[in-house]
Amino acid sequence: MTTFIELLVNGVSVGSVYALIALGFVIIFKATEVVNFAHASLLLVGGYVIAILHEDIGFWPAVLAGVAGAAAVGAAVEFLVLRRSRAGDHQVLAIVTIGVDIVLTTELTRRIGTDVLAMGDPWQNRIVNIGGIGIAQTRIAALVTAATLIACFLMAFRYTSWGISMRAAAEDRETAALMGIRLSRVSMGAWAVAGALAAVAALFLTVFPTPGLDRSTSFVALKAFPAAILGGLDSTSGALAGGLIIGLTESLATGYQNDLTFLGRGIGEVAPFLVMIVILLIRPAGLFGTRELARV
Amino acid sequence: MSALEVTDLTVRFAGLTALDAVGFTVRPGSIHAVIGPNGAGKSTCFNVLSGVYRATSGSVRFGGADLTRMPPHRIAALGVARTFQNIALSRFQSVEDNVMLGRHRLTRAGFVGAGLRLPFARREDTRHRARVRDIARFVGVSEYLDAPVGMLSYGVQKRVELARALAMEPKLLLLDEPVAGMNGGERRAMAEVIVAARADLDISILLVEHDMGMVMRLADEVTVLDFGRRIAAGTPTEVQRDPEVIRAYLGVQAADAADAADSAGAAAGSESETA
Amino acid sequence: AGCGSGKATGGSGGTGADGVKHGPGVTDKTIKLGLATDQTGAYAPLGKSITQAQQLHFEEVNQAGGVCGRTIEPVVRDHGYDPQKAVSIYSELGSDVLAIPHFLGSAMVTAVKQRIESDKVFVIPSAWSTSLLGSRYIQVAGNTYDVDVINGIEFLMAKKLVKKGDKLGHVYFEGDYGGSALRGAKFAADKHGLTIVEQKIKPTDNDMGSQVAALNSAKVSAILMSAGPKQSASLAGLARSRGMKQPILASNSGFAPQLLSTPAAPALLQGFFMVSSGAPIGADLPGVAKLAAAYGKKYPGQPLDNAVVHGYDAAGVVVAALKKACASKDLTREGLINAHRSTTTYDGGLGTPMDFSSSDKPPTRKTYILQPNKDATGGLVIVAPAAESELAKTYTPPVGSY
Amino acid sequence: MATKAGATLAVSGLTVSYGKAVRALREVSLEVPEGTVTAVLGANGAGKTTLLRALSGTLSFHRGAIEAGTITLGGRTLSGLRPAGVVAAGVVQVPEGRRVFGRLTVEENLRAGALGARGRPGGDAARDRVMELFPVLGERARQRAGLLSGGEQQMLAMGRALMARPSVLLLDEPTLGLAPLMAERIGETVAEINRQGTAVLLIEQNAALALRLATTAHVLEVGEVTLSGPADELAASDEVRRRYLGVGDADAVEPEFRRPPTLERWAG
Amino acid sequence: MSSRVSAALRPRVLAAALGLVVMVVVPFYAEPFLLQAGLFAMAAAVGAIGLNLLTGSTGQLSMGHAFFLAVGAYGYVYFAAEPHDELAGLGLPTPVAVVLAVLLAGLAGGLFSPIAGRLRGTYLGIASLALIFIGQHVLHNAEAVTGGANGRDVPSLELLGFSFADAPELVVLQVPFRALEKLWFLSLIVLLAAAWVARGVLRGRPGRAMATIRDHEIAAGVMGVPVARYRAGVFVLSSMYAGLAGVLLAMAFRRTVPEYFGIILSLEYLAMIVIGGLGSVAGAMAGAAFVSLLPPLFTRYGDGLPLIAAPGTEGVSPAEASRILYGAAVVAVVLFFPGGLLGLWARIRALPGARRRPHPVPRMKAEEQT
Ligand SMILES: Nc1ncnc2c1ncn2[C@@H]1O[C@H](COP(=O)(O)OP(=O)(O)OP(=O)(O)O)[C@@H](O)[C@H]1O
Ligand SMILES: Nc1ncnc2c1ncn2[C@@H]1O[C@H](COP(=O)(O)OP(=O)(O)OP(=O)(O)O)[C@@H](O)[C@H]1O
Ligand SMILES: [Mg+2]
Ligand SMILES: [Mg+2]
Repeated sequence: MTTFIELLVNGVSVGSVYALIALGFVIIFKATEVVNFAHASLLLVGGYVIAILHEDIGFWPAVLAGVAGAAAVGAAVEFLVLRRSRAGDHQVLAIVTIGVDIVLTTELTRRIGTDVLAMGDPWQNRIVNIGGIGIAQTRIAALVTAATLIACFLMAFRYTSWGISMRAAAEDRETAALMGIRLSRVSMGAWAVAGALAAVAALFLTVFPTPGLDRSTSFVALKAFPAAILGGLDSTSGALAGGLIIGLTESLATGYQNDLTFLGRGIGEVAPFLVMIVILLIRPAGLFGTRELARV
Repeated sequence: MSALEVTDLTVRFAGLTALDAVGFTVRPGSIHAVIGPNGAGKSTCFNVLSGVYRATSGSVRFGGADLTRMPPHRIAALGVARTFQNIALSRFQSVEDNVMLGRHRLTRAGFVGAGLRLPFARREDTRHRARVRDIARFVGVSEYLDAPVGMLSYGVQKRVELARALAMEPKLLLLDEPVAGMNGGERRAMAEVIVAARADLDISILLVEHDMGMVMRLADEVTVLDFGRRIAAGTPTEVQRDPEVIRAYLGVQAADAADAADSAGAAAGSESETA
Repeated sequence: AGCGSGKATGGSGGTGADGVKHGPGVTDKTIKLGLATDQTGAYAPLGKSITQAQQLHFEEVNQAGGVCGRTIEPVVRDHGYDPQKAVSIYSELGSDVLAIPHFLGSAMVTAVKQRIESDKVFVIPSAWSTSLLGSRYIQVAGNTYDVDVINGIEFLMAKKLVKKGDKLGHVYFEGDYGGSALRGAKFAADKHGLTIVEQKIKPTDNDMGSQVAALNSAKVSAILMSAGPKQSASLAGLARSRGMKQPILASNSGFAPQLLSTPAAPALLQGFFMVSSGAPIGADLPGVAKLAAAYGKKYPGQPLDNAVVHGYDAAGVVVAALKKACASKDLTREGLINAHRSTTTYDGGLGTPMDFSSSDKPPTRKTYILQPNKDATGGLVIVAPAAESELAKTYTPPVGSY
Repeated sequence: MATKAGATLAVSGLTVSYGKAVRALREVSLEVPEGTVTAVLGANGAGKTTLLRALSGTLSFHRGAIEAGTITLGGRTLSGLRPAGVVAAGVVQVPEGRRVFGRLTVEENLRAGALGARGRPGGDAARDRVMELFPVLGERARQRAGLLSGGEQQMLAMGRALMARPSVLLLDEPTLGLAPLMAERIGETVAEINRQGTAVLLIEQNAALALRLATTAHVLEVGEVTLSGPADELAASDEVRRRYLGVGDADAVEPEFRRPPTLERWAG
Repeated sequence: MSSRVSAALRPRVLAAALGLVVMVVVPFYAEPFLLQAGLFAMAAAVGAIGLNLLTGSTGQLSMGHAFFLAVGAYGYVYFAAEPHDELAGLGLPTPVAVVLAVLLAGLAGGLFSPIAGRLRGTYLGIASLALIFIGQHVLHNAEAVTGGANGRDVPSLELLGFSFADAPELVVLQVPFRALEKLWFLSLIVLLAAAWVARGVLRGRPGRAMATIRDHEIAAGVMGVPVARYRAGVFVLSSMYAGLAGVLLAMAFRRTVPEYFGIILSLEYLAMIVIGGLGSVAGAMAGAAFVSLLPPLFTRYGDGLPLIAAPGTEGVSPAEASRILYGAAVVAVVLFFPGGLLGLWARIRALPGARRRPHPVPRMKAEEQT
């Protein structure tokens, strides 16, 4: 039983990091309907800036710098690349982001080289004991951050003009332009925000219990795909739910893999995707996603 | 020839009854108009008839078949074709290909036949393309056959929709605002096409249209909906004088105008013209 | 139309002015060697160290007059850990070079195994899984992972850290690295009446939380770790911070010196061991010390890790074979492999001597037990010298599988 | 002549083409003086929508471009501005075919309409006005716009534009798909906002309505202005009556509108 | 044929004929490296044509294409290989194995079609990502069939007594024909056949139905297209193309390894069809060539690239530079040639003098104007 609770807690703690990454995807998707394959490289940017600056300027300023840096790179990607694309098609733009990702990741991994960069965070490897179950302080911070950010964005998308501009622009660029929405500004804003979120996610991805940022850090971004889609690609609260579900599934399937050997070893990696498929079969637009309209 | 019988049709969406026990019959070979204010449930009715929506209750019968629970393609296979209020064409395909889609149910070439270009598939293609060209000429879009639909103006696209529906060689044709976006002259031309289609092809037509002039001119019978309920039915002249219809739908001016146009007797006045 | 094609005549060999027979990759002046490495993919850190160490080695050989009066010309190609690129690269190297002293990734080598055999190219994979055994042309330069793990478990038993009837946790990567290691662990467990609690992971798993929880509740008395450095760090960090004191024994690739400058360092300094058939770069051997100095000079600021020793040693194995083949005036591919396979005692001065006569066995069964240390060059010190356990002697590694 | 009006929307010598192949407008010149309603009539494909796209700066979404000519508002050049710039100048368009944001709620669509008017006063009043005009929008405020009926969507498109409190309103067939009563209502609305000082460029296939509302009208044929003049004069002309009002002698209709060729029944 | 039509066809026919001549001559001159890369490119082209049918023409995004490639590759090996040691195999004649492998891939596609029929767009794309992970799991765990992480040797094809292996060596015009050269011609023929069939499908009745499903699903249904059945059918067809590509790839590799069939591969296929130009067969082929040839060419001739620092210094290594250039090339092609590489071709053809025929711009997403 304790194992179970322990795995649950662990799942929630990993899931909160997935949720943060997924939120970045969701923001870009909501604002531009583009699946952003370059999110992984934005993560690296944010993490890298924090890692190289924290010794000189201290942790919190470094985090700010990382967030600003990744936001700037995100905005630059929009300005230099996506804006110039004359193909308005979302799938085409998604492929552009693959190209961007290759360029950015190669350059960053070149800079990171063989290093494992520490983040210099204040939480270190402290464990908080809750009812006999240990949970890393970093993960509590991640959960709180994810929940806060997600609540903020939920509000922002619903109630601010910024949110409405983004959603309108995502749906129909031409008509949005007719409403006086500055498309370029909106999508640049979204990319900047996604960059900032990536930096935050990178931070929590690379602190304890992971040793630090290295060239393979970006691979984890892939796990946020099922999280984002399962919650509903256009739903911020879905990102949280999706992240937690993926984290939990993975944790439980891994923890109990010795009881699940009939499925083959290493089912922990596959289980989240199976859960995703099951959920999508029941709700084709994810748990909280908006269903596609069908009326003529 | 078979009649379309709609009985007690009810469609509910969350918190909204779009159709409330509506019933009417389209006699074989007739033109039956459904009119009513915006949001009255006309398109919803079409959506049920063509299988896009599922009725909450009630039934739709066409000939011997019960359409109520059929998926769209099965209904199409029975010879029910429709156009859409909001253009629903394939923007990046040519007009010819769009109209050819209407031939889908009449042709058979599948992945193998088309992929290997089997003789039967090629013969079929040639034959049906010829027919599509005839239909395009009939509707008046033959000059655009090669152009991608997205490049055409709104009015022309509406006509392509009609061509596509006719290409299905339907027994029953559902037209949802076929002349929206056309001017007086163009409307009249469209009306001619519709009348000719009925005469030449011997089909029944169910028509939704806000242009009372059109309705007066074309319809044999009219059903009037308001808030999902049938508020009137009868010949065009009858419903046009119905005070309830005037209140809910026509307004006094329009009623007068249509009246005037009607009593003028000519094939005129497809516009609500005021002095 | 093809008459003028260069292909019509290419590929065959001849005899040089000095009476040395030669084939692909060799001219009167040069010997081309291929380095199929990873510079942009997941294993770039490993690939970089090995490539640079080998380049250093060849430079030294060339400065000393080359081999057989010829200079060695390394051809470096990056496959980015992508099998398709590896095959393309091999298609180039396979027809152009004499041998491939560095072919990173067992999956990559496996992908071209058939061709290596039909082309008769001498290949040293930079991987140590048993699936690479069994080919005359492929030489695993060191101990395979399974034998390392057996020796490691023997060490733990000898140190009384594990006793009969205990449970051993084993966290391992999917694939032949983890598979080989697991096989060794199972063999040892069988002999000692231990139970293995398996946890299979993927290289993308960075958080060992659920593994630690599962192993903790299974009450294992030691944890074997056949994964990457990050996974080791995460596992050690989590285990130690929740008070688990069990020893952790990592395979050859389960540690990197860079970890010692991260917050994971304290955890890695407690009860963490690593098994390796090669000497660590900080070892107190003259050859290794010389290498460390030379490497540090040529590549200042680059990490000095064990891969440097591996790479340099593998280059040495090929150079030794070249010299031997030269002596018998046969620098063809067949001549080279014959020379290599007739070497029963090779000692590059970097640790353990090796016997290359059998392609079905690893050339050595000795394993160093190392431990992280902040002050040592390369971050590792030897806690037990290279030795072959009794148990390892009775073990026959699987050939060509794991 | 352009000096008198403070904010006349003036188009001169406008030539527009899509890609290199299709020239949709040729040397079109017309004016929408401040505070007037100007109607543009024309057959399908004449270039009416293209004209509005040129004005609102959205040609590029259709791979179209202005080849020659200028567009000015009160002397200020509009051509070359991005759509947002045009909106900021007070020129707002109701696009053809409604184009409501289907995934946004009705309420949010209206708010999207107001985005271009940030900084201009009178937002609440505009909203009240829209709700009063189209009560159904208030009833459906929280419903997703894509689920509205065609006519309701048209009302929303109109309401959305009114939220921007434009000084020049470009309408592309505002009564499309509207029931007669509602079409009348739109007509009244156009007249009323015009009285309040908004200039309107009206494209409307309901030519009777258009000519009744407009002071000046232009007829566009195959990309060229062929007829211009006071609306009532045009309404009286035979040509316009026949072609755009659809009244007159049935036999005298244009050749292209002649009775369609017979279509044989399909033999199978 | 009217002169107008033949004028329109001329540049196209000319280009095709020229391309064919080049493709036939290449094996007589090219070194093994280029041949190998070419084999991969041709196999990829077959797979890309298949994905394009699904994603480009029907609007069904799939990120699981690599899975079906794996089914084809491993299926072929399993059907053709003689069982030995712990590895199972059926030892069927190799041509039969090819056919069965393609059918098997189609079956796998059919099994996924309940999901493919329910989900749309990005949702389907990411859901199909699950296939990759499931595939990897199976490839690593079903060792008796797949050989686990080690993979398996691929039996070489033998067609009517003619072997596509290195030995026996065949000499054509004094050029020794080994496996690479033989497979080159095999792949070329298979590719041309695959392209021809796909074109037929796209231009015929199924193609129109597919395009309408992409552009307006409801309209497609109302026009009599059984939408769900069609989507499943296209999924199966596309999987069969992937299976065929997998077989060709397996033959080009001569050994199957699970690492290859990962998510990167799926993304590469998506990149191919977008770079080439969505919805067209020739585009898929152009994109496949671009994506599979550029990286090896950059790697091979990378030393001459700009930006490069000497080894051992802190600059950009040739390998890194080639990767960056590749990424940039992907971006550049998509940015500057909106219709893909094929759009470029169309633009060249649209230069003054050529017949005006508007080029359809393919799109994947349904225009939501309803
Ligand atoms: N899928 C749906 N979900 C919710 N409400 C719907 C849906 N479809 C239609 N409605 C509502 O049902 C009512 C009837 O719509 P319908 O489209 O049938 O009207 P209509 O008579 O065609 O009107 P119009 O003349 O404006 O086209 C409308 O109020 C509409 O908002
Ligand atoms: N995106 C486009 N690409 C190419 N040609 C186009 C495009 N849009 C419109 N056209 C062409 O430009 C001409 C003018 O079209 P436009 O849409 O402006 O006509 P319209 O007067 O608005 O017609 P309608 O009354 O039918 O809406 C037509 O010939 C049309 O085919
Ligand atoms: Mg309607
Ligand atoms: Mg128009």
